[in-house]
Parts: sequence; structure tokens; C-alpha cells
Amino acid sequence: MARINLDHIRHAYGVRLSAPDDYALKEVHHEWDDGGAYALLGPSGCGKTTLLNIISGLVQPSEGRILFDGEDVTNLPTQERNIAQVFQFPVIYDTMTVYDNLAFPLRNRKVPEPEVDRRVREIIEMIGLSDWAKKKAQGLTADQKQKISLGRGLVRSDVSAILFDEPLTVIDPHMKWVLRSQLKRLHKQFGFTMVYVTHDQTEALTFADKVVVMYDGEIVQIGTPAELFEKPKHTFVGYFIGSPGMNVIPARIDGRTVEMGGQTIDLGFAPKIASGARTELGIRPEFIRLGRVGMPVTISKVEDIGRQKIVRAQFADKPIAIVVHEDGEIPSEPRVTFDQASINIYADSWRVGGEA
Amino acid sequence: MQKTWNNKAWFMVLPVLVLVAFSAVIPLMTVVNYSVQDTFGNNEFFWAGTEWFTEVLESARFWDALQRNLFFSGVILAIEIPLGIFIALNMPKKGLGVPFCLVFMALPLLIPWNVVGTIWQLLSRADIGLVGYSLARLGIPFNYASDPLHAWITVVVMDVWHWTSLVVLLAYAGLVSIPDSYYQATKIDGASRWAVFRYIQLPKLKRVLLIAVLLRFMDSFMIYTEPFVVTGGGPGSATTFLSIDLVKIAVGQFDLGPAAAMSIIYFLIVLLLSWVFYTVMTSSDAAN
Amino acid sequence: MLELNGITKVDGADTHIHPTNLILERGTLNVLLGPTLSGKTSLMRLMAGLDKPTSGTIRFDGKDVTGVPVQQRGVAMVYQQFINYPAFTVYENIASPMRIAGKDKATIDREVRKAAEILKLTPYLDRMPLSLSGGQQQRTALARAIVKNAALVLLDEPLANLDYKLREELREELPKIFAASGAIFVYATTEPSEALLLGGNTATLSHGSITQFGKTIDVYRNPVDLFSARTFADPPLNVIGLTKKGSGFFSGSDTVLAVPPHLADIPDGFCTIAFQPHHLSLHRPHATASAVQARTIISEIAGSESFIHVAFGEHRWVMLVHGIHDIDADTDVGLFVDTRHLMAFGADGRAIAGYSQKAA
Amino acid sequence: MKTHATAISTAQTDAAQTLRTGTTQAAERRPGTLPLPARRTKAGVAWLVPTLYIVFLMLPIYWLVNMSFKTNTEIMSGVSLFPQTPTLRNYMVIFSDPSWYKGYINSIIYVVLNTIIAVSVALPAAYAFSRYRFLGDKHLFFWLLTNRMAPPAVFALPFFQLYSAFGLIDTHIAVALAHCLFNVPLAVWILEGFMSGVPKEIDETAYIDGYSFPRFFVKIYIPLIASGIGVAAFFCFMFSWVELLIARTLTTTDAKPIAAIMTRTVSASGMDWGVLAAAGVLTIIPGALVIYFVRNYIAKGFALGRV
Amino acid sequence: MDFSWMAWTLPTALFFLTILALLIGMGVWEYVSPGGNPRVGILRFETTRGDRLFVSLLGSAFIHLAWLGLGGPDLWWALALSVVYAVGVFKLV
Repeated sequence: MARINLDHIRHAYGVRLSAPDDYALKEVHHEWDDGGAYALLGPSGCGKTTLLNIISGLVQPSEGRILFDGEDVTNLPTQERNIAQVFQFPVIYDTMTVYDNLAFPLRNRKVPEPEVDRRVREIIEMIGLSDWAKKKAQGLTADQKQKISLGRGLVRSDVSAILFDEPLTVIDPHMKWVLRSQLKRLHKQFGFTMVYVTHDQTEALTFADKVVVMYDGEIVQIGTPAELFEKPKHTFVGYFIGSPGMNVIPARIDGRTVEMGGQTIDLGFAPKIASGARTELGIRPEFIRLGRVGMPVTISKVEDIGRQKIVRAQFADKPIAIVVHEDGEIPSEPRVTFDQASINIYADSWRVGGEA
Repeated sequence: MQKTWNNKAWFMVLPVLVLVAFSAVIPLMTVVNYSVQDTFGNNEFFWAGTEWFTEVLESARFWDALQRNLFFSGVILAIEIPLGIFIALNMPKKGLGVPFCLVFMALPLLIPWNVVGTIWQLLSRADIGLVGYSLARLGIPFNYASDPLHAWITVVVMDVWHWTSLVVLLAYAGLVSIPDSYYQATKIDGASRWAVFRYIQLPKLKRVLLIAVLLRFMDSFMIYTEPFVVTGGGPGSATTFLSIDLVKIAVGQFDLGPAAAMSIIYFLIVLLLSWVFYTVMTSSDAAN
Repeated sequence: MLELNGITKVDGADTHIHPTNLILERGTLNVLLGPTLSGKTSLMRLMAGLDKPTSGTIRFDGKDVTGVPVQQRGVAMVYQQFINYPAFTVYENIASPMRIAGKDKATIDREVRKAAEILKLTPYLDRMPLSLSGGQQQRTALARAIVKNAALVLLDEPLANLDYKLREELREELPKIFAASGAIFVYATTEPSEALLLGGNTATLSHGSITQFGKTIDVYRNPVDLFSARTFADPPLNVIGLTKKGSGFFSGSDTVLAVPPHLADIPDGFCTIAFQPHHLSLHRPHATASAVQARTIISEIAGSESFIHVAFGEHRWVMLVHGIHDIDADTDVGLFVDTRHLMAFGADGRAIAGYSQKAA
Repeated sequence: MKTHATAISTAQTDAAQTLRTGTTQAAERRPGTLPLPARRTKAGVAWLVPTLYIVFLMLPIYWLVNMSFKTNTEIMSGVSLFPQTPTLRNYMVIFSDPSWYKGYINSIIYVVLNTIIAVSVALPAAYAFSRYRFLGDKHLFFWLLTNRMAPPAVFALPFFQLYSAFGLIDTHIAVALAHCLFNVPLAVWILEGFMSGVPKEIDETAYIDGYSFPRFFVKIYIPLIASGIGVAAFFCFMFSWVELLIARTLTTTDAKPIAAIMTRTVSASGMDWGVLAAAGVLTIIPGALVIYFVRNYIAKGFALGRV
Repeated sequence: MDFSWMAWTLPTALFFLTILALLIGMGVWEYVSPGGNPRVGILRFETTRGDRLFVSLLGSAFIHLAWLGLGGPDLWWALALSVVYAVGVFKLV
């Protein structure tokens, strides 16, 4: 296990570096704890795979250093970094049996055979392929192949970190639930440092202790799932996390109050805002209460998705979403109240806190 | 890919069928007809039954040529396939030089086969050839025209020169199609260079290598022009392969009957071998 | 109106579609929901006219179109893969169906620009499709389907290969884009949440047969069999086999769950009881809920809600609760099953009694 | 039309779309662009094996070129790595004698004819094999392949009879048709490989758009598999160009290929080694030109489009 | 058009007609019961009945050749053996 330091890392593919936008990965400077479970979350092209490959050593950063437990590994090849990685599409050794596939990383490192056997059996049990142990990996389904890839990533007990690059893309939806919770359980049990790349917020939030939200080559926020949900630092995080995403409404801030389309709300704190900044109010659909009191809204559509209803409405001439519980009723003259504690204020898209 | 049933597709295949029937079925029928008859020219034929077949099957000349041919194919495969893989493995996967490298490698494949023979003749002659002359200067009297072993060496080296590139190109095509993530995974798994070859590259090359073996086996089994130009089948009959013998009998001696019988036996052997290769190839496809 | 009358599709020795009847009305959105290889694509291909059914007839607006080739059908289709003509620009890709239909230049230009505007493709009209991102490629394919103004629009998992958020956005837009045309809209997906968000009608598919068809929310609430129920559960359905005796469901001699009023009339005996993950909770949701003891396996936190995996005996359940609940693994917890929403299935997997919202 | 989810996200996605035009994404994913350190350091050694191999390949060709610029006396007087008295006489002989240069023209005519015939009949057949299943398809495909494997020696004699019967002996079309024996199966094989790589959903989309089959095939499909057609044509060219046995059997004077003229002239008035070498050099040039045009597809082509 | 050079004889004509009849027969069979009845036989890979016919014919050709090479010119025995072989192929392969 290792603590990972990303020391002023930047990366660009190709050579021309005239503008900062040429960097596929803009400056990253962070320390990731030993034994943490991190998820890199962002839309495709945001640089998350680049960052992952920099950690694994498949890509050398154009600038900056990377340290494992304080030791500079920037110039070490992948083999010597002692990491495991699982790729988006299954990588298996066709001609080997399932058992040998899992034993491969251990045998290459001259682990004694009884130990190999013990580890492999443990992993093969976990991924539910015991019955296939002696079969050639070739004839398996994509699901099973990806389980082998996962297994190969998990089989070594001495790795500095295990990296996952959207590993569940090819897995059937119901199986995803099982595998993901097994991964998480394994993490709790053995305390591997894990880094998990995905564009799927559910996967990221459920898997990780800390989620790293990336956008356009930059890290926008690192936080626990709860922080990202309750206090998104940037409107992008608010939009990207949660489904539907956060409602962002242009608003005018005046001391402790906020005003939107003629409605005024007391914030309970006075945000610090530079003059001339574009200000917005962010509130999650989950924290808007629909009832007979509060500010008037016009409902345009109600989506009943079974366990809850998503109400699409016009508020202060802006579309907003409201989540209503399964059994919740929708009044004929709807009004909304915002949960005061859950209101976030943004200036030029970045969250601003109170003066206290 | 899921294909749909559509028997109208036959109409699209029809032109090919007509063309190939014209250039394959009619000649083949003719060969069968000739093989059971005797002729003295002028389109006069006499029923001969299975006489020619018996004659061919009992002639030592035929069996010797067949043996020679099989041995030749074996030697060719044993050299060209490993050599081709080795060269392909050591070729860079990218860079400006790659296309030019490939162009140079493919060049021998585009030289008319008799010119290939001529080139090697010019190269190997002790009087005017670079190689023959150099060998002679080194005290090795090299004469492919009189020494059967030298003749064989010349023919084999010529074939290696001529055709190894085919194996290189096939293997190279197979190698570049392996996704990078496989190589990355082997690095992460700490695999040795040999393990990468054994467990990643070789299995992924299986398909193209089968094509390579199939093509190389068949073409070497049918080889005619190149050795004919260099050695004329000699010295003696040291390099007289089936095709050379066949043409000698049919065109040289105009013995249509025995030539036809021999053609059929030859063709049946080729058919059997093609079928075996093809079956292995397609069933290994199905397994993927 | 599209009518499928007893259509089947047999290909050599494989049966892709078992006899199927289905009527889709004009101006409706219909979701085909089922796992991979359940026959969604085969059914769509039959509807489109890309394949001819082995038996049965297809009628469109009362007219028999069974053998009519796809060129003359007036359908539009978008695939899971991003299918565009690689040699044409985005503009020409979108224009292509109208060029074939012989529309005049001005109309084509107007329509192409309109569709491009709706799908935010205007800046890319001169680009080649393969130089675009996945989302833009799929938008191009969608634009081509829009300009065709077809009476039947088939979307075969159009968003499956896109990023999560992009999927959410397009899913939101798609029905609106096509709604105005009054076309029949068929949408195949493997994801229950997608079906629920799209609304409309849903047909659940299994092994080449439609197991249930009806309003999406009705199918979700009242599945006719265990299969439909499972297809419609995300996270997976919680299931347990129990024996009903009088007012209780028993496992051996222990009462596990109380029999709710809506299941009171089902006969005593063994049945499979199922309920959705959000009907398992940490707090008593209702006076009639049954308390159970389970052992936690793992907790997953997804922002606004948490998924807690628990073991109940040898059964593995998932609980979906609001808020953040990080419970340590291997802890014994008392949970509540909201029995008002129980579903009961017989040995053949058919529903004995659906759960009804009215019971609440 | 615009609802809130889109409105909120519009700012983000628009920004994303303008900043990221798909190229960054491609760069992130494209295999082979990863600057792996291992490859960087070994760059110098990496070319060693191919270079040695190419030297081995080029040596005989160099010798041929070398000889083609020598006089016969110089050739016979011993071995030298460079022509001592370079001469163009050998080439002059060829370019001034119609019986020589006609050979080139003949070869090119029947090779081009054969390439056109083979590719144009193979196109629909390959499409059928790659898209449909029909009665006996697999066996038909195998039967076609066996023709590629058939020894030309077996066919030489009946071909002569067959084309005599049609009065086609010593015409270009006879050789072009005869070479179809092995080139059509090969073209079908290669094109089928390339076509199988094109998703059939493109075909279906075109049909749904209203394209008729011929219009679709010409306007959409052929541009799509242009590289496959190029490679197939290249192979037809190559095998027709290098084949001698059948070409020689079917021609006497008017359509005689250059390769056959070479063999004849060699045995005539002693050995004119210089002219022979020059003629050899000239037979290599068309192949080298053709291969240069398909250089980026060579590897894929040799794998019959199947990698 | 003069086709006398093809030198047809009755036995060879009958031979080719038999093969043609077999092919047509297989076509009809396939049309009536499509799929070709694929199975994995003693050769350990999947064969259809078309493959089995091919194996039978090719095998028969070699049986005839072997008979000629080793035994006498009386091919009726070889034919009988071939039929037995073909039946075996259709049953087992």
C-alpha cells in the first residue's frame, strides 16, 4: 500500500505547447492517502484516463513528479511501480486456464506455489468462477472475461495501488451491483489504495471514499460523496453529480438574502462575493419541498419513475426539477420551499461560503 | 456479425461462378476425360481405363517428385515461418520508416517468378555472380548446376528470399492489431518478453499464421517457375518437383494421358491439404 | 397504428421471436425492456421491415406491410453503435434521406439546419462524422432520423454507448423531439431506470417473447411474473421463498413477514415473495411493516441515497434508503419490510397477486 | 423545447464542445500514441533486424541493377560491385526493339484487364458472402478458395485447348480470363475480409433512408471499402504480373508477356547477360510503383483484411 | 463451337452427372430441412452434411487411388468400400 503524491503534474500529448489549453491534463497537485479508495469522475475527454495512466506509468507526465510513499517513481517503468490495473475491456490470456490467468502475475514475481494457490483460490471464489478454474479462458463470455481481469488485478497482496479504468462497462447491469459491492468490501477488508476511473456517478459515489471530479483536464473538486452532493464547489459538480443534477438559478445576493425573480429567501449567512461576479443559487431537487406553502411554481411535467417522482416545473421563469417521494402528493396550486441549509451560492460558477 | 438468410444472394455470386466455372470446371473435366484415354494427337482418343493411374502410381519418378516436393515444403515452412515471425516481432510498430520498410519488404513478391529465377542465377553463378564468385574466392567451390546439394541450397535460399516477406507482412499485420491494453496488462503483470510472446502475441497471431502456412505450403507445393529457370529440375532430377515433372510430361513429351492422371492425383492431394488447413482455420475462428 | 399479428422469426435452427402480438398506437412512446439477447433488436428489425417475419403479419395503419421492403416503409432507425456514412459530411449525412426522397435543395437546406439546430450540431455541419465525439455522432444519426419525418421511429439502445450525463440529457430531449410528429416511437433499452424516465408504454421481453405490455408505471407496479419484476428492478429485486400459513409468511416455523391485506386472499402454501430495494428500510415506514433481523455486508453511498447490502439468512438483499447511512460491515441490524408493497409469485413464476398502490 | 436540465447543462456542454472538439478525446484513447519509455530508449536498436533483412532482400536486386549497366565483356570478365564502364546500351536494346518493349505493353494490358474483371465480379460476390447466408454458401466459398490453391501446371494444357476452341489463343483477354482462375477467388477473399469489417447497420441505415441497392452500393459502400478495393486490385495485379506458366502457354507472339520474351531471348544467341538484367530490372519497376501507392494498406492487405 | 477436344466418354460423363445429381440432391435436402444438421463428430469439429459429402467424395477418390496402387484394376471393390466409407462418414463424422 502506498500514499500517492502527484507533484505539479501536467501532461500534453504531442509537442506543441503554446497555450495552457494544449494540455490534456492541466496542473494536478495532490496527495492521496494510503489505503484510500478514490474515484476519478468526469465526462469523456476530461483527462481522467491520462491521469490514471500517469499513475500506472504507462504515460510519463510532461511535467511534474509522482511519488509513492515519498519515493520518486516518475521515471520508473510500470513493472517496477508495483501496481495492478484493470482495463475497460477485458484483457485475458486466451490460451491459459482461468486459474493460470489469475496465477500469472504471482508466478511472474516468483511467489511460492502454495501461496499462489491460496491467493488464486481465494480470488476465484470471490469472482464466482470456481467452476471454470480449469477451463480455457478463451470460450468465456465478456462478463466472465472481465471478472478474470478484475481477479488478476486483485490477486497480488503486495501492490502499492490497484487502478481501475471503467472496469464495469461490459458487465451486465445486475452483475454490476454484485461486483461493485464486492470490490468495496475487499477494499474495506484489505485496505488497498484503489483508484477507479468512471463517467458513471453512481459507480464513483458508491465505490469511493473520495471522489475526484474532473472537467476539461482539471480537477474541479475532491470530496466525499456527501460533500460533493451537499456542497458542490462548482456548478459543474452540482450538475454532474446527482440525477437530475442540481438546479442552478440566477440570483441576486444582497447581504444575507437572495433574490430570484421577485422571490426573496433568507440564507442565514452572508456570502462573500467579489463585485461584478455572476451569482447563482444552487439547490438539489431533493431539497426542494413541494407543498401548499412557499413560492409559487408552474408544473410542466411529472415523471413517475416508480420509487419517486420527478417534477419538472417553472420557477422564476427558470426550469427546475423537484424530487417527490413515491407516495408524495402534488398539490393543484403548487408552491415550493427551499431547505435553507442546502442552499449553495455560486459566484462565477464557484461556490462561496459565509463570512463566519 | 449476424448474417441474414437470403437465397437471392446467389445472383450476386453468379458472375464469379460463371467465370470460375469457365476457367476451372471445364478444364478440370477435360483433364478427367484425358486421364482415362490415350491419344496420338488430332483429337483422336482411345479408351484406356485406369491404366494411366496405375502407371503413375507405380512409377518411382512420381513418388520421388512427390517426396521431394513435400520435403521442400517442409524445409521452406521450417525456415520462413519462424524467420518471418522473428523479423515482424523486431519491427517498430510506428514511425515514418514503417511504410517504406514494408514497401521494400514486399518488393520481391512483385517480381515475375522467372525473373526471380534469373536474379538468383545471376547471383549464384561462380563466374559472374556475386555470391558464387565470393564463395569460390573463399575456397568453397559452389556449383548449383552440378552439385545436387548446392542446387537445393540455391533453390531454398531463393524461396526464402522470395517469400519470407509474405510471412513478415502477415505477422506484422497481426501484431499491430493487438490492442495496446494487452501490452500494458503484461507490463503490469510483470510478464517477461518471452511470456508476452507466448501468451499474447502468439495466440493473437494464430489466425494470420494459419493463412501464412496455408499460402506458403500451397505455393511451395506448386512451385514451378523459379527452380525451372535456375536449375531446370537438375542436376539429374534433384530439383524436379511435381509441377516441373508434370509440365515435362504434358508439354515436353505430349503424353496427355499420364499427364492428366498425374494432374488429378496432384490436384486431389492439394484439395485434401487445402481442406485440412481450411477446416483448422475456420474452426479456430469459430472458437474465438 | 402498428399491429404485429402472431409474428415469429426463425433463422435456421434458432428461434429469435416466438409468436408475438403487439399493437402500438400513433403518437405513443413504447419501450422494449429486456436484457441483452432477449429479442429486442430482432423485434425492431421486424417492425422496420429489415427482416421478414417467418410467420404472421404486420399491419401499419390497417395496411398489410408484411413483405414490403424497408425502402418503401417510411421508418427511421437509430442504432446503439454510432452509424453514419463515414464518407459524407455531417450535413450530407442529415440530408441523405431527403436527397433520396427527391426534395428540392431549399427544403433540404432548411430541414437540415433546423434539425442541426435542435440537436446542437450547427457548428459541425461541415465536419466528417468520424472526427466527432461519440455524443455528436449519435446526434447526427438522430438528426437523420428527424428529417425523415417517419411514421415509425425505432431507437435501438441509442444512448447505451454514451457517457452517463450525456445520456441523461439526450434521454430528456428525445421524446420531445419526436413527440410533435405523431409518430410511433419504439425505444429498446436494458435499463429499467431509462424505461421509467421515458414513461409511455413498456413491453418487457424475455427469450424472444413479450412477457408483459402496458403503461410503463403499471408494468413496474404490477408485474405479471417474476421475470418482469426482476427486469424492472434496479438495484436488483429482493426475493425470498416463503410458505404462507394464515396471516404469516413462514420460513420453517418462524414467521418472517406478516401477510398484508392485498395478499390475504392468496391460497396458503409456498410462494416466492419479492419487493423493491426501497421497500426495505431502517425505520418503520408504516404501522404494518414487518421487522426483520439482517447482517450488513457493505454500504454504498450515492450522494442523496445509500445502498446497503445485507444478508438475510442465505438471501442477499439490497436496501435503498434516503440520506447517508454508512453502516459497518458484518453488523446485525433490525430492518423493516414495507409489506404493503410485497409481490407474490407462484412456483411457475407467475404473479399470484400484484402489489397495488391503493393498498396504502 | 428547452427544459431545465438542458438549460443548466447547456453552459457546461457548450463550453466542453467548443474547447474539446473530439480531438482531445481521440488523443486520450488512441492506441499507439502512448509514448512508452521502453520504446523511446530502444529506438536505435529497433531498426537493426528489419535493416539487415532489407539488405538481404536488396542485395540480389542491386546485383541485377548493377549488371544491367555493365557491358557483356565487363560482366564476363569478373565480378565488380560497380559498373566500371557504365552503359545504357542494354536498355537501348530493349527500348528500340518492338519485340522487346511490346512484351511490356502486352503484360500491362492483360494484367490491367484481369484486375478490372476480377475486382468487378468479386465485388458483388464478396458482398453476398459477407452479408448473407444462403444455400451452400460455405462450400461455395471453400470451392472458390481451392481454385486459388490449384496448381497452374494442372491447368496449362486444358487451358490451351479451351482457348483454342474459342479462338482466343494469343490474345490479351485469354490470359486475363485464365488468370481469373486464381485472382477472382483471391479478390473475393480479400474483399470479403474488408467488408466484414464494415458494420451491416450502415447498409440497413441506407435502406431505411430509402437507398436502392445499386445506388447504395455505388454511392456509399464502394467509397467505404475503397482501401479494400485498392488492396484487392493490388493483389490481382501482383499475381497476374508475376505468373508465367499460363501466360506463356496461351500466347505465341501478339500477346506474349515480357517475362516469356526474356526466357526465349536468353536461349537464342548465346547469353546477352546485360540485356537480360536490364529486362529484369524493367519488370520490377511496375510492381514497385503499384506497391508504393498501397503502402499504407500493405500489412492489412496481406492479412486479407482480416486483422 | 468445337468441343471435341474435351474428349467426352460415357463413363466420365456418367461420373460428372452423378456428382451433379449429388449436389442438386444436397441442395434440395438443404432447402427442405435448412441448417445442414451441424454436429460435432469423431473429427472433433463441427460438420454439416455438406462437409460430410465432401469428406466422403474426397475419401472415396483416395480409396480408389489406393486400390489401384496397391491392388488390382478391379475398381468395383473400391467402389463398394467407398460406399461403406461414405455411410460411415455420414453416421460418425
